[in-house]
Amino acid sequence: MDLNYGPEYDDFRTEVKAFVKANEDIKVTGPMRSESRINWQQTLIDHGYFARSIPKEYGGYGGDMDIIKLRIIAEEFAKSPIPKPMGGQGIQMLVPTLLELGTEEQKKEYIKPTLRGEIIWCQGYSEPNSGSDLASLQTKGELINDEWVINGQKIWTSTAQLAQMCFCLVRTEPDAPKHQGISYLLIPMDTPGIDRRPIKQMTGDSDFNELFLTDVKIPATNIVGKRGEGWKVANATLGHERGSLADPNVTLNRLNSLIELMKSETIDGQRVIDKPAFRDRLLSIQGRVLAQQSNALRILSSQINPEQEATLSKFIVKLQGTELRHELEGLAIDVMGEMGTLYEQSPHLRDGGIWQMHYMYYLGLIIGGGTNQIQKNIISERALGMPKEPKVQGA
Amino acid sequence: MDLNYGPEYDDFRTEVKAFVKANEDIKVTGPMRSESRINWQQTLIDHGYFARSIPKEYGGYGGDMDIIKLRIIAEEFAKSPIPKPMGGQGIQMLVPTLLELGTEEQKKEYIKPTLRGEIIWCQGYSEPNSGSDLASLQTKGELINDEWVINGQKIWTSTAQLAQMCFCLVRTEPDAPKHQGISYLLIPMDTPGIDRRPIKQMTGDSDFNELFLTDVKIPATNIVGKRGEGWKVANATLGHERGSLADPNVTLNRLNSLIELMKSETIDGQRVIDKPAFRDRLLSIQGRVLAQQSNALRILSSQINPEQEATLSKFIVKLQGTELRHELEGLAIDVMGEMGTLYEQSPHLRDGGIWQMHYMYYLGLIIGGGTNQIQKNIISERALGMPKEPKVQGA
Amino acid sequence: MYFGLSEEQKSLEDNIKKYLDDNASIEIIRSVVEGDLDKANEIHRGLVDLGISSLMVPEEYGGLGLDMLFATVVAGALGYGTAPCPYAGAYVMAPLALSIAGSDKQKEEWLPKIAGGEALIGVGISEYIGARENAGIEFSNDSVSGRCLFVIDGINADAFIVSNKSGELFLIPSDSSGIEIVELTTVDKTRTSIEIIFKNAKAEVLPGSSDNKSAADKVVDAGRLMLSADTVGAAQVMLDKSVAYALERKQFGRLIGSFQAVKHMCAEMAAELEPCHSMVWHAAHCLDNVPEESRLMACHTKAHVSEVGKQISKTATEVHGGMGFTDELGLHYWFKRIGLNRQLLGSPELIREEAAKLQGFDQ
Amino acid sequence: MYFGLSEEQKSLEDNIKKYLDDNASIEIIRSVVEGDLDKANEIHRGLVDLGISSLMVPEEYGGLGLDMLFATVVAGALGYGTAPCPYAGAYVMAPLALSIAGSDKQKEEWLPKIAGGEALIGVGISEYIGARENAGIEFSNDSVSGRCLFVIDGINADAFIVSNKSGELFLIPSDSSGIEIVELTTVDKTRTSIEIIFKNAKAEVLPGSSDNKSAADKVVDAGRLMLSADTVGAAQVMLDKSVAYALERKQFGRLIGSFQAVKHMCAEMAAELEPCHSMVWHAAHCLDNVPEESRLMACHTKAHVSEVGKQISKTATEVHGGMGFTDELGLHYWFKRIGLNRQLLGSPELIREEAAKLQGFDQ
Repeated sequence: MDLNYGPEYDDFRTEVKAFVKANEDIKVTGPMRSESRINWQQTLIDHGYFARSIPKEYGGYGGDMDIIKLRIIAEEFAKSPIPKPMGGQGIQMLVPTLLELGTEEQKKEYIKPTLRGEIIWCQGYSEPNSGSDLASLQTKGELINDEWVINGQKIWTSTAQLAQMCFCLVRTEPDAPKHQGISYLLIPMDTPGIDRRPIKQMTGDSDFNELFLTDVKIPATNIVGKRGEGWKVANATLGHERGSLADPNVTLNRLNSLIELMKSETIDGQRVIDKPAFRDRLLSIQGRVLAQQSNALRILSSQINPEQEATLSKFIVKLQGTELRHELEGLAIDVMGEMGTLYEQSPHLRDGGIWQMHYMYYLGLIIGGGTNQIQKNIISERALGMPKEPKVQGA
Repeated sequence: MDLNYGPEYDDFRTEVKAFVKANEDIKVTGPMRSESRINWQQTLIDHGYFARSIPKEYGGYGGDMDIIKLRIIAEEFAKSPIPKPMGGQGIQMLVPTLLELGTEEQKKEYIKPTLRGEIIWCQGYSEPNSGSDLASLQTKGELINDEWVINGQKIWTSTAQLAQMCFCLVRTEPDAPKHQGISYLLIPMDTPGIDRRPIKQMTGDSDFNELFLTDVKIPATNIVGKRGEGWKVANATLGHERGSLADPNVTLNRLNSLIELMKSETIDGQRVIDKPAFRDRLLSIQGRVLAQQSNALRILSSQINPEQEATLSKFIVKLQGTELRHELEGLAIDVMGEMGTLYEQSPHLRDGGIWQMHYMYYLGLIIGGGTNQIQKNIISERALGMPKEPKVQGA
Repeated sequence: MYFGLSEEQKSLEDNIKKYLDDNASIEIIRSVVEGDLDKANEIHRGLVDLGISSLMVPEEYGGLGLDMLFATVVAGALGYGTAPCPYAGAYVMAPLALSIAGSDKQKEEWLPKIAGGEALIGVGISEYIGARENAGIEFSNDSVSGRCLFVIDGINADAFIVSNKSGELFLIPSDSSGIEIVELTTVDKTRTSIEIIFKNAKAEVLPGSSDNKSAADKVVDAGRLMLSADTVGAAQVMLDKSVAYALERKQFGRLIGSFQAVKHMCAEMAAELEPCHSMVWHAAHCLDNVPEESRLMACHTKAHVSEVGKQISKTATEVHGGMGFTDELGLHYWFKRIGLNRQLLGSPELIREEAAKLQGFDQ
Repeated sequence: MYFGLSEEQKSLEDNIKKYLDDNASIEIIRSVVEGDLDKANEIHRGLVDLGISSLMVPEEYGGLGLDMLFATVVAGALGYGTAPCPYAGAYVMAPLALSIAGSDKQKEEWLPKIAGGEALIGVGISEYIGARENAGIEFSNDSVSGRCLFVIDGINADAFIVSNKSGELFLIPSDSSGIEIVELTTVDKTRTSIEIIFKNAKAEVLPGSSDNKSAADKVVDAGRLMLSADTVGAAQVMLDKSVAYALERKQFGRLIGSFQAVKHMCAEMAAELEPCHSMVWHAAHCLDNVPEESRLMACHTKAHVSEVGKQISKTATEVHGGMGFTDELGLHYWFKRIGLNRQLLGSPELIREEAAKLQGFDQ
């Protein structure tokens, strides 16, 4: 057991700290793809604080894959108001996929502008009748005259209003078994035949869209991997998504905000933190946060020390993290009582209404990215070796 | 809404109270089937305080089926140390079954001595490989020379050490579909070929037995209902069992004992009831007890007023009641802290160790009589109209 | 002995549900939430025509003089239909406060108007239960100063009934000088909440509330019961919709309602919710007939139903998958309604602590 | 950076597990529980030979001088094997108390004997945490009077280390006059508990514990961590056995492990338990290396692991159906071990309250 990163990393941390200090007042302005954002993203890449391990030829920094350095960067950036590197599904999901399975041309064409924030991507996986059961998707692609002609409907497509490109799962081999008939296609969003409709959520925001695809034509080369291998390609990417939904270090920050809230909020002049029934709920949650943090250390360690096994630790992160987060935000609402129901621009609103927003949003995350029922299936089947749901007669 | 039983019942209550008062010091002694117990049981029958609605010709009191009177009797007896009427599976399950489906000879032969406590019955339903899935039982009965010849093994047979008779489910029609091949047989426990082995439980007691049946021969007439109808006969009886496992009025008594415990138990001189985190748990449980009591009133009302529907209310009693009871007993253990772990004859033991005993016993009841997973299946299928588990390919 | 609703109660419940089913579809609720006040007024009128404003007004003042069980049945139906309409404050707590603590003159002035749907009275009693931000009012020289948060049904009200910390109730016409209204926006936009800031606003005491807290307590009990019934109604919709969705939505080639996980989620919701119906009836019965049990039952009902409601609003959303998270299906209107009910007039921990005090557990 | 067990720690864990697997089968545990003390002594000896008594004794006193993470790993393995053997008190808390607070003479007298498995010291510190029945001791004139409840590993001990209410620690040889031992019977008969009644029993102070509570606190932290690790080990067995049983038992023509309800029960257990392994390691690391976080981590670990353990002990029993309730399968030995661990040295509510105090939440 050694939780120190070692002296060579102390130097690195000093360097990051200095950069952060020097740039903490930087303001990045404008909408996505603004010059200011792109420039800042490029600065971060140039210093190796973003896209660190991605080869220079594809627009990255070209450094080693050093998990500890990545963590130090994340830690130091988190402590400061310095603008954070851009995220999004293009960077988190598409880039790793292309690096692993894309052609040289695809890497050259897409990775650099994606990293720089010049191309925003959206994800076209789910369909109205294929939520948890992705493999049953029905959007069709036919190869006609060296073009994919795509027809169908996608849902839960985030940032589709802003995106220039969509990475999309499409059924191209209608006669193959359902997991084997899917291809992974790259669709420019300005192609004729694409219609976007925002989906309003319970939070009041519209982070997601429906996408209607009618005779959408893209070049035959806009495929990642081979025909019918889309399921495999997508699953490589899905792995990248799951871990990022419920970082216990973020939850710890929220817990600390909750503690502050409980110290400032009063009932009949008494601080809520001095009410033991509320305090006991707080402490229960704190214990769970600490357990999940310890679990995260184990995962981190397994990334640094490849001989360490942490399969189960990884499988449970999404399930546990989203449920805990939802509960934590719910406790904050109870702490505020009637004040906790305030929303939008209401007078007396606490913390900009973020607690209610998160209470709902994390319920969305319990559902999204594989519902927590699906997560339990996965844990029992892949980590505990229990049988898959048996095939049903007549299905 | 009218929670009064009405003036005619006030008179009845007065009469019961008088009887209870006059007999509260009665001591009933000796083991099961002792003269003292049988005499007391007969006295209760003679007054209509037990076997009230069972016809006189079969040894009952021969009164009307009056739910309110039964409740008044139960309420008044519960308040006093007066010896309670005997219970057991013969009285609760076999007698109603015989009344509904037995032959005249069977009613004449068995009901009276069962009511009087002269015949103790045990139940032979479950088998080692048929717990939740009763219909798959394998104990075989063949009709040879006008005798049933029975071979097989039963488990979870309660009071088998003391029983004179066993009502038993046996597969008599091996070629029929599995629900239709079972018969309901009455087996004298002194028949050669019956071997009993007590099963020790986690509580330390042995309330249950395994029963090994080897060429056990009983008369062909010892069958209730027709050949192959045992499943139907047994299900009529199982209905009688489910409701009795988790009476919220009993839970309320336990809650009141828990309150007393919390007032007497101290930590550093402070009463546990004055510790708000414990008190909040107590109050949560109290709220749930009150909800279940209200539900019980609705069920009672539906029994008195047949036009009232209370299907779902009835289906949930076992699931909710056993879980709540287990939690209540568990809170008591936490209240006592280290003292709560004491057991058997330990010094400092509280309340004879009943809290630990019940904590485990009610976990047993969560499992027994149809596990709570099976209960949830039943609720979803029968009360909410959701589909049965689909048939599995190859099963 | 009969534990349940009478034919009259059932028929009132059915009428209100049917009215809302016909007149307050999800689309209409959505337009109200987005600001269509005419629609809300129309629904309000329709419900007044069905009697919701006259239920609790004694017959001698032109009302129906019905009991708390009737009021509870109505609250459940309004929650079931997410009615965008005043009720718990204006039509239950206010007439109750006037009936038990008002002077003859106050009763004569206001009760007939309430019954007729001509007067709306907002009720501000949160500070009596537990003051946030040290809010609260002081009464002197026939006028009130201070502020009340989360006044129920106070928007466009003709008068307010507000309580000070010791449970004394005051009646203040809304056209008095020295009244500032601050509109609050909560997650649940089917109902309104306001803050009132009083600066020497002319006020009358409800005389029956002066010497003891029992009037204020009864008003709080009634309010809590209405919120509980509303939550039970809303949770029932969420369960019903979950079962229906599970019997219609297919995944992996099967109805999702055939998966044991989904079946058990629905069974757990049903097992928790079913006793809550009986509990609100039982609590209403106690408020009407068993004064010595009424406060405790009101507390426990509010706390327990709020916990069950919270769990169901989460689970039902999960059963609906991504659709449960959208505005399109509108499930969130009930989710938010349950969320607001949970906090109004005391959240579960606070009410359980009150229930402990009622039983003398704090020595 | 490496978060996990070293090869030495893993191999110690494996050795103990293997020893218990070979020498402490369910049948043997059953015979110990039914009173076969020879068997228990034999297992105890075997484990001493593997080093459990010398772990925490500094090298200069003949021990291995290992750290808390080693001790934690051993505790987990003992819980996994339901070892009927002293440990948390005699081999962790006692040598730790002596090492940090004992005089040189006390260390020289006792530590080598502990290391060699020749001395057993019971630890009575419950009253420091929270006294039941107003138990507790007073020290004056070099002797101790009063009583200690739930002395850990006190049966047949050669000496006792006990604490008064202010965390001062006293050493009392068991052959002193004025000592009465009352054996307590708990649900978990794989370990022993006693009460000691002192009447002017000759006692020595551990001098390092006189002026501050830090020695007592460290002993409590270590004890809590050992109990937590024991629970995690026991819960892991219950989960493993559940999965194994579900893959072997058929009902309705299928392995019960193919039913989603059973799968999800197992998945939930795994999801709760897996982080607990990391948490006890992490807490041990803090006790060894991060003094400013060690108390809070010990509190949270004990409270959280106790809650998870309780839930798993219930769920695992349910997965086993009726068999889970029998003595035959013996699952209840782990159930009861988890049950005792939960209460010793503070149940969750009490410890969470302590954790709140540590953070200054009580103002």
